[in-house]
Amino acid sequence: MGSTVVRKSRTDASEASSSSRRWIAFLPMALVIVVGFLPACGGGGGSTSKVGSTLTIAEPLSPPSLDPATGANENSDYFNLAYDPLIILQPDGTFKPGLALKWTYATGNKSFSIMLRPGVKFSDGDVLDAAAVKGWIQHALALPGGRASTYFSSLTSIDVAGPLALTLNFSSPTPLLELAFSQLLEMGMVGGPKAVAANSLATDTDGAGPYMLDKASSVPGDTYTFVPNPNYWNKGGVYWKKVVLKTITNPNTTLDALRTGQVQVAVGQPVTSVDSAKAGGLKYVAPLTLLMGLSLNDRSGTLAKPLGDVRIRQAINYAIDRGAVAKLIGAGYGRSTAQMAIHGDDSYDPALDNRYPHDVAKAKQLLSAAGYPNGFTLAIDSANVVGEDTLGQALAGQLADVGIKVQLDVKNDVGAYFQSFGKYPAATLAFGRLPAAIDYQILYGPNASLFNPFKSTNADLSRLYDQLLAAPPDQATSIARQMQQIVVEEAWFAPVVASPLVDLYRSEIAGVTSTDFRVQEYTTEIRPAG
Amino acid sequence: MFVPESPALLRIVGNRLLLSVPLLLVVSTLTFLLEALIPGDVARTIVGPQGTQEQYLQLKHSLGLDQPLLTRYQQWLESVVRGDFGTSLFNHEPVAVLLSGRLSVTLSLVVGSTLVAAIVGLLIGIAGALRSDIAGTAVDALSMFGLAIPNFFLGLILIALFAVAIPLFPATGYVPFDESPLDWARSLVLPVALATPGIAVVAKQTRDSMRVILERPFIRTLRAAGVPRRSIIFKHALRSAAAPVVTVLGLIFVASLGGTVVVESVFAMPGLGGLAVQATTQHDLPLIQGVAVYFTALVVVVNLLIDLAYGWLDPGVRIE
Amino acid sequence: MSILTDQIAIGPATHSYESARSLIRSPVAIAAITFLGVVTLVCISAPVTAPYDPLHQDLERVLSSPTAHNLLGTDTLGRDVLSRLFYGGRRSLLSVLEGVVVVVALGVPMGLAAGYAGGWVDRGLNKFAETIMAVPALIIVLVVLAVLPQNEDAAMISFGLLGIPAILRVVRSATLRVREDLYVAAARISGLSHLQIVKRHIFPRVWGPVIVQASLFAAYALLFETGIAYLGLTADPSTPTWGGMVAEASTVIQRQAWLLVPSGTVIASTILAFGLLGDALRDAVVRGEGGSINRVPRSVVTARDRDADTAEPMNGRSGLVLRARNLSVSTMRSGAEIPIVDGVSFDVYAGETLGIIGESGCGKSVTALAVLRSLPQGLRAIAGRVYWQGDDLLSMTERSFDGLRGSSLAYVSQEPQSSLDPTFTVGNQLVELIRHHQRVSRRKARSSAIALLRQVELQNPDQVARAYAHELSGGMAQRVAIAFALAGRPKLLIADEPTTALDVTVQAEILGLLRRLQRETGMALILITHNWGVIADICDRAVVMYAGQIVEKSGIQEMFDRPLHPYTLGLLNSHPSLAEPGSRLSSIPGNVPSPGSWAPGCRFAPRCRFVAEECVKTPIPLIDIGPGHASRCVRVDQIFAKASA
Amino acid sequence: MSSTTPLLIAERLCVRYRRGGRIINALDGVTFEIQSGETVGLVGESGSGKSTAAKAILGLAPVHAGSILFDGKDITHLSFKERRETYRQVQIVFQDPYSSLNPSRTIGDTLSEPLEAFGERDHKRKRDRVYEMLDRVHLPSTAVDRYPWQFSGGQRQRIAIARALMPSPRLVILDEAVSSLDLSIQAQVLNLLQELQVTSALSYLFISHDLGVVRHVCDRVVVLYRGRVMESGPALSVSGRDSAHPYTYTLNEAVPVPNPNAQRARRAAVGVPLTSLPDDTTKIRDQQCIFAPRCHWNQPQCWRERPLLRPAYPNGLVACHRYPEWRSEIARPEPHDAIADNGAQVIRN
Repeated sequence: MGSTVVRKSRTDASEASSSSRRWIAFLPMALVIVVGFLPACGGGGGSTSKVGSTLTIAEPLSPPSLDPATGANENSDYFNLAYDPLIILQPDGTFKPGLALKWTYATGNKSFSIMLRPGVKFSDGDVLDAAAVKGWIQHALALPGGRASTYFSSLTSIDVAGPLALTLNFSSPTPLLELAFSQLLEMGMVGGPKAVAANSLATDTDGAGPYMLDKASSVPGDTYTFVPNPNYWNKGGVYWKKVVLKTITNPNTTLDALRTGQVQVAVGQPVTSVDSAKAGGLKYVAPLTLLMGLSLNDRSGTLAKPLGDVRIRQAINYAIDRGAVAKLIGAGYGRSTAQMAIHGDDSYDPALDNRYPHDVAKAKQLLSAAGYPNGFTLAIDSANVVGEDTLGQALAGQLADVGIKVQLDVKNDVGAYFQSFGKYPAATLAFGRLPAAIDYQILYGPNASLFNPFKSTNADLSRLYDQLLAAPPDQATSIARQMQQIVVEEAWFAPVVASPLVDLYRSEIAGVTSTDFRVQEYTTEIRPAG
Repeated sequence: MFVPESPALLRIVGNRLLLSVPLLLVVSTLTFLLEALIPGDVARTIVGPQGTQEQYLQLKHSLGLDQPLLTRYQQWLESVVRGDFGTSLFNHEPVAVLLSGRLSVTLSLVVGSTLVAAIVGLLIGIAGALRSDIAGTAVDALSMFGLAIPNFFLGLILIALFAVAIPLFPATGYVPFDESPLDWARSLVLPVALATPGIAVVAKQTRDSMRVILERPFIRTLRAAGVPRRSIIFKHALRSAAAPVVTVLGLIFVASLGGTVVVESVFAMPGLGGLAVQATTQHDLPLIQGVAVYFTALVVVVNLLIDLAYGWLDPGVRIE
Repeated sequence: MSILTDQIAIGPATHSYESARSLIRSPVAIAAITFLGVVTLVCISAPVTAPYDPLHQDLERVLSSPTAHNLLGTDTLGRDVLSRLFYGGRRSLLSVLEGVVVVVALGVPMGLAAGYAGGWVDRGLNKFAETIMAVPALIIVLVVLAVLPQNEDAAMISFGLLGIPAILRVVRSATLRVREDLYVAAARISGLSHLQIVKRHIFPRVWGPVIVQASLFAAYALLFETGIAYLGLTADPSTPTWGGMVAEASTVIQRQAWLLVPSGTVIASTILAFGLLGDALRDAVVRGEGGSINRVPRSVVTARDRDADTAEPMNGRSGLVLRARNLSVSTMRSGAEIPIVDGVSFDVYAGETLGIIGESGCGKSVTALAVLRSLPQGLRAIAGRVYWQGDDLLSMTERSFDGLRGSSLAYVSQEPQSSLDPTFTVGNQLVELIRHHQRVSRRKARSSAIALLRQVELQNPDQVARAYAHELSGGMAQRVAIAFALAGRPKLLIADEPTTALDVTVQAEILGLLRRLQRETGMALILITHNWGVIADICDRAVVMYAGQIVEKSGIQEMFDRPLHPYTLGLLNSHPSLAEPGSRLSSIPGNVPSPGSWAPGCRFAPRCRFVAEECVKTPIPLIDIGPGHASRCVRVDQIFAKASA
Repeated sequence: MSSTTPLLIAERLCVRYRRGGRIINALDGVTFEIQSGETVGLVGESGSGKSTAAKAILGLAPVHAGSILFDGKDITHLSFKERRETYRQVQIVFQDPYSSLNPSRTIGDTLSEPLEAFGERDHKRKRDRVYEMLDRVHLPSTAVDRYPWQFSGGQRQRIAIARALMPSPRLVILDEAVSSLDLSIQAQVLNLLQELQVTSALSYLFISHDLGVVRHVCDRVVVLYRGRVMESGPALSVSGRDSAHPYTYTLNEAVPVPNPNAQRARRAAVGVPLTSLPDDTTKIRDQQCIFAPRCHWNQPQCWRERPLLRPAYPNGLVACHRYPEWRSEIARPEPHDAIADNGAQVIRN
């Protein structure tokens, strides 16, 4: 598992959303719920503290592109250092002004206006103004393979009301724009107009963030060195003279680098490194980033006839001993789960947790009821990343106890795993924790082209989804929970464990925070301790 | 006294370079065709799971992956002939920049381990050839032991001992020479220590060929003519025994070119080996082609050096 | 005959057929074979021998150290490591086998074809090998594994293909070596087809190196399998492999270091076994080819048993240069001390040439090398003294004897070409010698080198000085060798069969040169040969050797006119130039006895037509018969009174 | 010698090798005959082409021009099948006893190999033939199951001779067959060869550089120098004092006689400059006597015109423009102290 093969540590859309033509103004609802519901936590630190010399962060993989417009949040560290977002998402889930001072939704979430912070310059000296932001959004939409098209699919026009004011108009309601413009989804990380015109952002940086790329002392694909941005508007936010992002794919090597002080922080590390890190006197943060389990895609039984019967899918859920697998995969830091959500997600329903207790007899009874008393053979697509293959082997062992003979096909390359996703009745899954609306878009909705290859649909689900988009924030949570109940009842998945992707750091470092509401640490918050 | 017959050397160089042109062509074609058969492509990897089918097709088109294979190969060939290796599909960096950036790492590793293997191997080999049986069997044991341990196994142990337990050397990373020669050297000590199999092979070959040479009649003639033992061993015998050792060094260089991928992974060093693995799993075709051509060029250069060494070492050798 | 044939006559030359037997005796090979046998057996019978099902998971006992339940502990999924080692062995050994089979099945025939056919076939296959060598193996394997993910067979087969050049080269050079042997040509002339010749004569002599390469390749194949498993390229969950287990262990090294031990040791020891087997085989094959393995010919003078040799002072005619007394040399063969030179005594005077004549195996060359203290390994001077200006050469310290090398004693050998270092020019070596003897500047040494080359009558010394050994004709090379010998202005030159390898006209010139040099420098000359013409042409006195002893010593003309030993008489009578053309040559019956099988009494008795019973009882001394003439025969008076000279 | 058609006729035989871009004429128009039952000697120094002639007869050398007739049939260029037929009639014994027998096969296998090659399947008949041949070469029948390493040089050469006689050939080529044997063993093998010649009606082509042996064994002798025939005729006249070609004379004089006083006297008398073989870079034109560069009695004509073989003395041929006048110009020795060598040899490289 600790192979040098490129590992998408934060695979499967940890916080992203997928495009949908029918994106209806739902975003503000979800947002309000999130804000309202949460107890207020301590505000983010803005206090100036000691400026350290060099911060070296070990990254599990190197970025295909340095341009935040791609929206590739699994490379967020590379963007956060050079680009401040319009809106900053705080650890407690609330938002605070970034490059934008104020922002408001018009009625029905069909337009969104922003008031920019004055006196902000890009690292190449250009001034940040409304025209620059407009150009930036158009650049994001035009970028081939970029994810902007999912957030602004129904964007019709952008009006520049003044030097620092602009309004976005949409044909259908587009909630969650604060989230889109936050450091989470990178749309708000505006790049300088000259760089946008020169199309050089893929390999160099020109942002309004605390640091900028020092190309001379960087080795593409291995070491990216950032130095303080002279034109930065918030001098207090610069904690380091130099920040180096170093790609180390081998977890053991990462641990050794941390212990010897060559590296101060390591992000996206496998949970199996925690015990050794603690033994080595290192600190860790283990947010439950990944929901892992089986995705029983072939719900209509086209490839594997038995999966067409809900009783079989439920039998599979009963056959799994979630506690044991969680202990194995989560190495003591994971949490078993029977639903595709965890405390902190809007669609999380505590009642569903013990819907499928480990009950081999019940599983066998359901199997024979569905006409497969002595089980059947089930082919499962898998990849040897983030422990999916170990999960697959563990589940194969348990399903064998109820007669289901698993053929686990482990690919050593993530691309091949996605490519063959539709050719298997089931697959091991490691999926991010997302609001229900985005789950519907990417995971189990009819348009989820990748994760729902057989286009399974459910009338109630679609009805609830439409309500969710239109529902005000306070009702959104109960709608989301009803959607989760249907998914769990229909046993479209066999969730097993919420497994953490661990950030490890030395004792002389502070600011590596992760909560259930903002799972990913914010690179610019990392500063010398004390 | 020694006058190299220059025409012969030019002929050797000419032959070798002439051979390298078809070689590079064969290698690049071979990797291109094999690569084309690989399922999945770079666009799918970049777009990742969240990418919708439309975004995937949009990227695929912009990267020109939907063109027929032959035209893509032809375009690549034309650009290579002009010296432009194209840009990596994955991170848009020019391939040439990517490769040259990492060449110094791989060269330091490979040349370093070959040199270590040569020097240490020669000394042990000569000692084994001269001393009695005990040293001889010691050389055998060392050589077998050196080969027996998989290098990443040894690497992990070395790191645990000399980087973590006793922080003598850096556990990972590579410091470019121009930055600081001392750190450059320190960062190479452990990785180059993985050259033990090379040392073993050179020692074995040296011992075997020295023993054969020392039985040759001209050794007895020189000995009887009064030439001191030291000069007989280190000047005359070693020179004749050197040719097969040079061949073995060539093999070690080529083998360690392949071996660096594991060393680079264990020590997290940005070398060509790691890049090759990364490029293959990301289906980054221009980068794979670039690495393949670089590797082949390195091998051709090494073979050229071996031919020249032959010409110098054993003038009697007529290269057909 | 040259030292080599002497040696061959001494011990029977083994050959590759015998190497198989000698292989069995080497302990290393036995250990390696038994280990590999046990491992293979255990793995094949895994379903019976393995305690558990390798895939059975026990999530309670994850990464446990060795316990009674799991003798070698469990892995990341709680599976029993011991059973996985057994089952894993099947896949790993199969992979190794696939690699070896591919490399042998393709490499060997190609090597045979390249070596035997030669010409364009050879060149074509060489180019093919070079191309494979140049192809970046890593890229090819990665790409193959990408095309056929998790397919270990494909990976091993491509690894086998990439291994072909090495075995092709080995087989080709072995075939070339065998093809030079005359019995291949003889087989051709006996009417065998090329295919039959390769099958019957070439392949049996080539399987030795092939096995060596195959076992070494097996070691590399196992290393390769572990490497690709470590890179995660062949992580097939359903079939455990040794490589996979080590790779898995290396990822959890921080949590359970023990997991690395079982699979690591099994792989390391199997590779060690393959490697040691290969080495033991290589030594056996080399020994089989007759090439004996020995070390620097350091002159070995051990504590000699001081027998009561006659400590004769250096009296006798003035100008005595060297006096050998009771010189004996022996070798150890299977524990027994076998004498080769047995109590040889002779004197050499300044300006005089002493001839030592005898057939192969009589010990003449060994005697010379004993005097020069450069006996080959395995031969020891066990008795006797060699006086040189009052000192005994044999018991002198190595350092003081080095002082004499080249400056007092000099040596010229039989093979002119191979007595010069092929990698340095003639001038380079000569200058080195002169500067060693005369401590002069390089420029001065160079001019005296040219003078020396002119002194040995080489027409264009400057051109010869720049030449390498392989560029000289036989005659010129021998002249250069003589120049080497003269560099230290020696007082005694020992020439061992100096003209045997030369054409008759060149021989005449070299003998003429030696005579002139002796006249000019007054140095003494010992000339060793089997050619009576050469003895007659250049020697003043001669000794005839037979079975390690001097059987006759006499002035040169008297040796021919009045031979006083039946062996000398027999030899002269069987010389074609002295016989009636076309008549039946009177030949000495029987064969020259090899050392260790010498008769107790007179060693020539078994072949002598004058033998009587007093010849066979006791060892025969060398009896003086008149001035400077002695013979080791008790019946001299009876035989030579009657027989015509 | 019977005057019937000769067993083997070599007619203007040319063999050419290409080595490193240069063409080397190993044989340049060699003509000689072998009558059946006769022993013809082929004599010359190294590089004279005597072994190449043997190879040419056996089809192992690239014949460029000229022809070889065996028993009237042209065997110069044959397919492998036809070539096998001649191998039934023509066999060879090589010089080095240690390399001409396969060390890993028993003597029985080696001897029966030629029979098997020529189609003899019957095991018993093969066995008998092997025993009979071993007896004829005076070796014990127990030799059948032993290996070459268990025999001395002389015994191995006998085995090689036995192998050559297995297909009962009519011509046996002896390529330096006794040169590497010791004197006493050489005498035994020569006697054996004479004995076999009579009992099996063999003709021999005896190739050697040892004039003494050739004079003793051969009926007629052909002297080769750098691929061309210098002289050929009865053994006694060619190897005697009155040889017709300067090169033959030089060879005869260069061989040391096994008698000190006689040898010393001869050395004094010879008065002929012995020059060793010049390195082969000197350009040899086709139309010149090839021995001219070393001949003491050469005239301008020798450099312009290639001398052809012409009658010199009964049954003798010579290729020299200046025969017989060169013989009268042999410098007579000045009266000298016979003992002191008068350094008559002017030695030039």
